[in-house]
Amino acid sequence: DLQQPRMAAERGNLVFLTGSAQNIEFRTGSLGKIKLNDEDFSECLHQIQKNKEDIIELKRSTVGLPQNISSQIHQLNSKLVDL
Amino acid sequence: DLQQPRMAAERGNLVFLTGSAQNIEFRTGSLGKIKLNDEDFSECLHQIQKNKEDIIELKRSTVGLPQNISSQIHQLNSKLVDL
Amino acid sequence: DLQQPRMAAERGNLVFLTGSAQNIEFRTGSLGKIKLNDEDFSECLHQIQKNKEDIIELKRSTVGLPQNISSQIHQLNSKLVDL
Amino acid sequence: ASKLWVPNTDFEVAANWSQNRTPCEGGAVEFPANKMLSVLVRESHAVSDLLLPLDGELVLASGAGFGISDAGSHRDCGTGDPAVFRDPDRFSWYDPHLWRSGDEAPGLFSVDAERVPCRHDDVVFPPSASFRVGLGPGASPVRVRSISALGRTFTSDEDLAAFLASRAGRLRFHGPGVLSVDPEDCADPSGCVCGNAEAQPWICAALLQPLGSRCPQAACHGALRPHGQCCDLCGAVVLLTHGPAFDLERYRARVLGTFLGLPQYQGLQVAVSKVPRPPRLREADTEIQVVLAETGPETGGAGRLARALLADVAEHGEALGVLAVTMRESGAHVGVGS
Repeated sequence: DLQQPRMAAERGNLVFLTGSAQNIEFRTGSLGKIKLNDEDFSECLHQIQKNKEDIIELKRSTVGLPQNISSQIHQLNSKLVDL
Repeated sequence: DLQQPRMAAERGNLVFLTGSAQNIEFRTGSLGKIKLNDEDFSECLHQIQKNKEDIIELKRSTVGLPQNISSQIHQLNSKLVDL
Repeated sequence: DLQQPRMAAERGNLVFLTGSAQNIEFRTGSLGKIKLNDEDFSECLHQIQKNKEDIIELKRSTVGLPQNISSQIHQLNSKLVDL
Repeated sequence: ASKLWVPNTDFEVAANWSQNRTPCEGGAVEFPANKMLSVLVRESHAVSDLLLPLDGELVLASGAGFGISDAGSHRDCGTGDPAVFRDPDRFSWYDPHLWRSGDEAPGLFSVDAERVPCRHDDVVFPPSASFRVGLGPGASPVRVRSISALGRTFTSDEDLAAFLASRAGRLRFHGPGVLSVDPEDCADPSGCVCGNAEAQPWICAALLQPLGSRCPQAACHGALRPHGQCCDLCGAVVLLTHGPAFDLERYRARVLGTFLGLPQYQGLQVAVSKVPRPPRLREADTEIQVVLAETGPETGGAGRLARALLADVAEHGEALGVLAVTMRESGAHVGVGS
């Protein structure tokens, strides 16, 4: 049994509600934007995606880095000094 | 007029719609929040921005890292052993 | 009262507004989704969180990396050559 | 001719709400769960709670919207029973009350069956209002010349069917009835029959529903029942047998301009249209029906005008394209002189 979507006031807050398996959707036309306090949501999405890709790139470039490069360089230095 | 914005229900789903070039905008006062299933959207934005900055910082700190540090360290070790 | 949270049409745009300290909230049931132009908001959230965790992991794996590994390796090489 | 759909499902119209008044500021608002509809909102409203239908929409005109205020914050809202939107399925295509003719003139009226869109009418749902219309039981398709809705004009069955099947169409048209358009004009200068004879039982049922499904008693003895009319009326009916030269528009203008404006015919209403002729009669299968209805308490005016029209035909029949003419007249008013 479906519940009716509802707009309600809760202590002065504006609340939109749907039933247990129903969605809330925001849809603009192809040229319209969804803006949240002047932030364009599609740009947020774009930034999330870009962050994800940057992370993949960073992982790739640091993969194989021994965890303990510092200690290895330190050891090399010690050995050199010992010579 | 299909270009007018509308609040619609589709089989119990709540749908907010605008025409082809119109926006959906959320604007809060300085203390008001936009919450989507209990997530404060400004915190999402903040986390996206923080992730972006962390990535810039990570890139900066790993820039100039030769891809093959491990192999270089390995070479250094070999040379030391050869001495 | 202009301070009341409200939903309004402005020149074809659909605008959600709050006064200084009131919220606008969207809540679905546990099986419902919030979708912004077909993007599931919970997936956005999930990706933001995943990016955050990946960054923490990257930071951990690169922590202690001397800023100037390249120059240190270069110095080590020079010293070896000098021997 | 065009027919305009009159009722709407706008938010700000008191008749659309239970208790015949729009929701009070700051009160709760409820739309029936299982009624599809589109509602135009023109203004800004404060509500404490708004329950939407499961399938429907609120369309916001520029500047319209909803502000929220907690229940009880507006004193004038009383006990806080929600304002409930009335059943939007109550409007029937066949209800003559719900249509307005695009070419109304003072003194002219249409018989009941012709108040609903006819075969050659252009049907207009004003784009400035939201609406919902029930298409009836679907016994026979509704045929009109064109349909305009949401600012679009449909002149082909294909386009119309696509619109009716769309979400926008399903929010506004419902029921098993079938709509069909045929852009063919009425090419006969002597007029075309309306074509609503088959639908007349539904038209009369819708017309009389608010009256307990019974015709009110006519105010005269020997009341008449013109073709296409649901109930008896007082006045006179003139029937013309038309020849090829007859022009319906010209004749209607002649009745209006030459006769009805005269002081002795004040208070009379005239309907002029082509109607099917009862099958038992002679060669022509249509005739021109002129209904002269008495709206006031005085009697006799309709009979005098009918006789004047007969005299007019006797004098100018050939020029008018009228081959023969008959008349009927109702009797004295009930209660007069008794």
